Amino acid sequence: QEDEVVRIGYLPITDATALLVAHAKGYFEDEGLEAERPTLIRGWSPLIEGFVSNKFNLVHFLKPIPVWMRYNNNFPVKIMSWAHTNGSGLVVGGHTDITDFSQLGGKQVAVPFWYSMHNIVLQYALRQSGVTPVIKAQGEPLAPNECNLQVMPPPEMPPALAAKKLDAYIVAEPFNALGELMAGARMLRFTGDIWKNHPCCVVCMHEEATTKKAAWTQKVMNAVVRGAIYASENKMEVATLLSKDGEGYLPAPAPVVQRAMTVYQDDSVYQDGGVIHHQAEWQNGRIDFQPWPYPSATKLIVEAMGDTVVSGDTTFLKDLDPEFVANDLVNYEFVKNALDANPSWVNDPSVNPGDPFNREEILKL
Amino acid sequence: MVQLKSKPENLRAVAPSADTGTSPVAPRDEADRRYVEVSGVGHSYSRNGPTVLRSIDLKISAGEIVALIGRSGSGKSTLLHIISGLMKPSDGAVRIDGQRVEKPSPRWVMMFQAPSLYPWMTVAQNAGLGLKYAKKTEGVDARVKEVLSLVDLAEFADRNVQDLSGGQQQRAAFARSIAPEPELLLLDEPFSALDIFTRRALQNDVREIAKRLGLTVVLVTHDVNEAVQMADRAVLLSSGPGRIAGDTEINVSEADRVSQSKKFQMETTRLRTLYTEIAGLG
Amino acid sequence: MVQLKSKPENLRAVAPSADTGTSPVAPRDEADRRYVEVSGVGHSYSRNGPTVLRSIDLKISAGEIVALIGRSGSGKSTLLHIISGLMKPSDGAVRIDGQRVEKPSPRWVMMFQAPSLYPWMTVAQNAGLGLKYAKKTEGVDARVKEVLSLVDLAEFADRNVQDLSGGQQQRAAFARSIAPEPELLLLDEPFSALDIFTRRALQNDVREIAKRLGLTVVLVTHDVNEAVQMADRAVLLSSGPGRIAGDTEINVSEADRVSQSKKFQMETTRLRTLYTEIAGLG
Amino acid sequence: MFAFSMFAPEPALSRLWDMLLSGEVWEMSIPSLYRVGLGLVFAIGIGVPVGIAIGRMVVLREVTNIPFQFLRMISPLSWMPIAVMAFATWDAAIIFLIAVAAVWPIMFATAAGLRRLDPAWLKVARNLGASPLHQLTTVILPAIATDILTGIRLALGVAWIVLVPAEYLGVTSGLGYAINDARDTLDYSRLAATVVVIGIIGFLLDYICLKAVQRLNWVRES
Amino acid sequence: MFAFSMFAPEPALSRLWDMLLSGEVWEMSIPSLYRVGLGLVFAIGIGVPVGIAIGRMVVLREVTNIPFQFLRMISPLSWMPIAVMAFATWDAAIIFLIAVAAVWPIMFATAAGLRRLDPAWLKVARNLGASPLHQLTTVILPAIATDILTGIRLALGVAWIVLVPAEYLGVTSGLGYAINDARDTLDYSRLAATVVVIGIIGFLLDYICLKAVQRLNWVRES
Ligand SMILES: Nc1ncnc2c1ncn2[C@@H]1O[C@H](COP(=O)(O)OP(=O)(O)OP(=O)(O)O)[C@@H](O)[C@H]1O
Ligand SMILES: Nc1ncnc2c1ncn2[C@@H]1O[C@H](COP(=O)(O)OP(=O)(O)OP(=O)(O)O)[C@@H](O)[C@H]1O
Ligand SMILES: [Mg+2]
Ligand SMILES: [Mg+2]
Repeated sequence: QEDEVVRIGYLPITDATALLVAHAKGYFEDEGLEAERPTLIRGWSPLIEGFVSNKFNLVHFLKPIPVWMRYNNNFPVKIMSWAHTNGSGLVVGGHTDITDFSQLGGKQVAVPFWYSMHNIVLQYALRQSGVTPVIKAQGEPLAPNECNLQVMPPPEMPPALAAKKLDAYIVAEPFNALGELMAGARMLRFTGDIWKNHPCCVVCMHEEATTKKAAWTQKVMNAVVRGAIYASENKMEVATLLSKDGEGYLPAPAPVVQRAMTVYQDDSVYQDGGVIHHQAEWQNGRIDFQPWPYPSATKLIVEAMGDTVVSGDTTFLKDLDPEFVANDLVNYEFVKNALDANPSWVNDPSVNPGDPFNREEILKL
Repeated sequence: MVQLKSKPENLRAVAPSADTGTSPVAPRDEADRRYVEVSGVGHSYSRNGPTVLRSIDLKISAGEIVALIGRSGSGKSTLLHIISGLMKPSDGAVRIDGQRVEKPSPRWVMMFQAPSLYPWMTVAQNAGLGLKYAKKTEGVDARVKEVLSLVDLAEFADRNVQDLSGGQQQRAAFARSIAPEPELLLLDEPFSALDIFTRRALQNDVREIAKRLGLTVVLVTHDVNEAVQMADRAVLLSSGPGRIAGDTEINVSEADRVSQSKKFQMETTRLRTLYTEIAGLG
Repeated sequence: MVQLKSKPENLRAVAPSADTGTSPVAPRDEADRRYVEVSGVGHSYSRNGPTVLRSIDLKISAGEIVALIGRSGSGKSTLLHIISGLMKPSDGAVRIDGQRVEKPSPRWVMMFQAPSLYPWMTVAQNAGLGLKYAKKTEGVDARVKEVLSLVDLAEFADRNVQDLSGGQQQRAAFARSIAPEPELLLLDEPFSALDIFTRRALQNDVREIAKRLGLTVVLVTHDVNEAVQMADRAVLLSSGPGRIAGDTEINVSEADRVSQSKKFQMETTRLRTLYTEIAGLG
Repeated sequence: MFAFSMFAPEPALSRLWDMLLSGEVWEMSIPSLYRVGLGLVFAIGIGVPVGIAIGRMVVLREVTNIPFQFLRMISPLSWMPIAVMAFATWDAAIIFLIAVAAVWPIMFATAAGLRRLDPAWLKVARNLGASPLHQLTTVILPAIATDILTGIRLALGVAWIVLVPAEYLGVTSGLGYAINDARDTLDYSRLAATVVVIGIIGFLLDYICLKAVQRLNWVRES
Repeated sequence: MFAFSMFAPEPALSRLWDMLLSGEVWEMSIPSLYRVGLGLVFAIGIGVPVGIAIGRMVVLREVTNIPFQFLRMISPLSWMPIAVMAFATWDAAIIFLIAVAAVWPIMFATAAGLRRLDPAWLKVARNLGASPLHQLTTVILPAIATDILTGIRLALGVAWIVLVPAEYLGVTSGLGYAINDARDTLDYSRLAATVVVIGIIGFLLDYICLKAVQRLNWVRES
């Protein structure tokens, strides 16, 4: 049982970078583990189903998904580390003249998943701008201060935006980059410019692995942490490596992935468009890789989920204590060991080298 | 056409007309004009296919009942289709009432060997179909009732045609054919599937109805008995490329047609002998 | 069963047996035992449906050809199905060669009114089917050739059955029926769709073949001519709930069966009179 | 297995009961029925006339065979981006996808029915003086009604297959949406309950077709 | 409009040409053909015997009608979670989804064919001493071969419909995968080229079926 093969499931988005780099660079083999080539899945639902049915033992999920799995569905999932930070954005259609969240009133906006950081950040920004997020059926009238949300598979978003069926969408890369390059979309704001160094995707494993296969799990986490650090230090190279023109983990071509991972504060369009507000102060990138799962962020997400409009039954959230979740859902042991073994992780711009394991959550429009 | 006496030796041997492809239509004498005129009709189903009919000349007077006798494959059905306008002949032409036949018309109605009733309709709906097509609105119900009574099916008017016996179906098809008051009735072996008693009764009925209404009838059959029972004249088709090989009157009084009389038997025997000879020749 | 002289007044009136539901099967005398014994057969298609057959008693000797005559709906086909074992009678029983019939067997083969050839097979494949089912491997080809020659279809062996004329199809079906060498042949109006010449030829052929091979034959027909042409004995079924209303020998010499002889005509007339009487009564 | 045991009959049925009581079942069913219904209306409106045309005209059948077979085989889901671009509303795009998938069984069943039509029936009608319109209404349509309905029954099955991925597209109502939503929220008892609702509605629609077949069917079963 | 003009024939065809030259067309087609083929094999293996059984036995037909119609109407895509759970490999799950969708047209066409079977044919066979196996092989199967093939043709269409969403699941090859991939990257010329490939393959498969129908068909067209 100790020599179980590492089976990774992932979605074709840059969120999976740490896992993919760990595989591409042979870090699992370095740890003496056997790893299958990661399996590409097209949607969160089949990824969850594949994880639950044990087809995968190492996956990345949007951060709120494991909250749901563990507390609504009682599935023993554990967050092992963060997969990356930042790395998402909200783009608006070229047909609109939206320059500010307050102008999203009366508009249609797509989110990739109800239980996503994207939805939380979007709704925070809307509320801050005096817009009420709602979920209404098509054709139902919208008040001028209401913004209608809908879930949409990311590949559908750029064509829908181009066809003017959407006014904006918020999603992970590379769909922002694709929208910008191929569907005439304009970047409104990066999520990492609203919530400083927010977590997006997290690395998850079965709880059983942490209790019954500790040694194996430690090796896996060592490899994942190394992957994250390598990605943090070599974004351009990693983008090429993951793209269709490299190892082909992602179907997107190299220029798209490169844009999604590197083009940020230096881009003149972003500067002129006033897209980036806080970079000078926060020092973050378009996407960053640091694995430590700050408990403060977990607590904030659990708190925010309570105020976030989603469809479905959310009653279980009412009894959920953020403090408890931060301790119960996340396993800190293995990632901590791995980070201690790889101290260069503190060099990521999103880490405070002075107090790398603690931080204060900052949300600011 | 000279009316012949009803003796075997009086069979008028019909000389095949010269096989010139299209037979020239001679200028017709008004006095000699008949109700149906088939002139020089020849047919083959495909361009280079075998000839099925060759040089058919046939004239039928109004009100006459003509039996068309011939073996299987001699082209009887083909000829009937051509007369009805459902099929165009390769050669020659058909005129009805002086008018060239180009397409089917409710004035000359053909009744196929199988009843071909519409199974999704009642008996009355089937019978009234020709009137519906003619966009008649008045008196339709009365006419349907009338023709159904004529074939003794009045009480079955609202039945689905599939709930009729074979004989009743044949009669319903006959009612459907005569409802639009056609002038000419083309019957293709209409009673072949019936047992002898039902058959005998229908043969009598149809002859009686046709005579009463003054209909012209062409009856295709391979049953000599049926021809004698029903027709005023018998036309015999030879096999091979079908040709008219004989044309003879049937001289049996109305009374004799019904019973198993001597006269009837004689006439049957005479016709069967003719038929056998021609079949042997054909 | 006493053989009666062939005169109308000699028709043995068959008293309907007491209608006691199930007719008790009397202890049978070995000497009186016949090849086919139908005893007290009655039938209705559904539990409370009308009775179709009532108290049929019929004995047939080996090698005998029996014509079963009756109007449409008199139950002829039903009786044949029961004898063949394809249908179970509501009452009574059938024994063939002393053995009670419970299911169909290749020893007694029925030929249906329609040829029902398998259109996805050649003539030879159709004809050899019974041998295939019997898992014969040797001599199959020879036997198929033999039966096809018998019905004059040897040269059509490799044709698809759909490319045959109606008469040829009937003959192929007949070949298929006799290929497994059955002892008893049950023919249900086998020639009804044929023209008179083809029909006459087949009637003679079948009688000749049956006599040559010593087959027992039951022939269902409503054509008196056909019965006289082919059968040794005629059994007449009355309509309504079918019952045996008459049973008479047909006394025509082999030579007379072929020609239009006086004797043949007399016999036909006699039988028709009987039939008409029964039909009138039925 | 954790959440997935919710597929078991007991939680699914109790969930279904809740959804029935809250009226949610109607809320989710009506938009889907509207989309499937309209998609089928278009499929019938195109499939039946074209089916009759290619059934009657051999030339047309041969000319159209290649493009039709070609189009038929393309998953409507690959049309999705085109549908999204081409139609003004999401509903229209979904209805288009359903119609594109459902038109083929209807067209083919209609054409097949026409080829089985007894030619004598048309001859009789022409003989009695029927105009082409008369032939259509009194002979062709009644004769092939059950074939058309068989096509519609198959099309119904195909329409439901397409509905689920089609309602991924920007709508927030309907059964397909409910399924996708339930999967997204790991709510498997709701998923199973929705599957049951789809099954029941599909069955009822099929039952209506079957009743119509029985009404219009003039073939006596032996 | 930006990338979406790539659906136009010109870029699509030139892209197709590239894909042909690079051999990519075969790489993507073969796995899908394998999955569709295996799915159809299962669908035929289940659909034909069950279709024969329900066509022959009225009782069975009536007993199974409700559950079968019910199952038929459920989009195979709602089975996805169950398929993912139940099958060890992704390929098996995909094949299951295809088979589940394709089995119904085959089953129904088989049953319908059997109901049209001339009862006299079976009587003749029994009369000549055919065992049940003989009746199956010499009468039933040849008689309904074209009906089964018609069902398979319809099933083929349905299988392709399901293939695209089914190849959402963890495989990295195949035409559905290529379509999803192209959609993920907004590479619409590639999408259009793949659609053309699917159309051609579907057409060829259908053509094979049609040839088989013509071979096995013993009905003379008028
Ligand atoms: N549609 C067709 N195509 C080609 N040949 C045909 C067609 N219909 C009939 N024939 C051929 O034309 C000839 C005449 O056929 P027709 O049906 O007119 O004969 P018939 O005298 O009516 O015979 P029967 O008494 O069997 O009905 C036959 O040899 C037949 O094979
Ligand atoms: N399957 C059936 N179900 C119910 N009744 C039937 C069935 N088959 C035949 N009958 C009825 O049984 C009676 C006898 O039918 P049968 O077919 O034996 O007559 P037949 O003498 O062969 O007539 P024909 O000369 O028309 O073939 C008829 O009244 C018929 O309506
Ligand atoms: Mg004819
Ligand atoms: Mg009968």
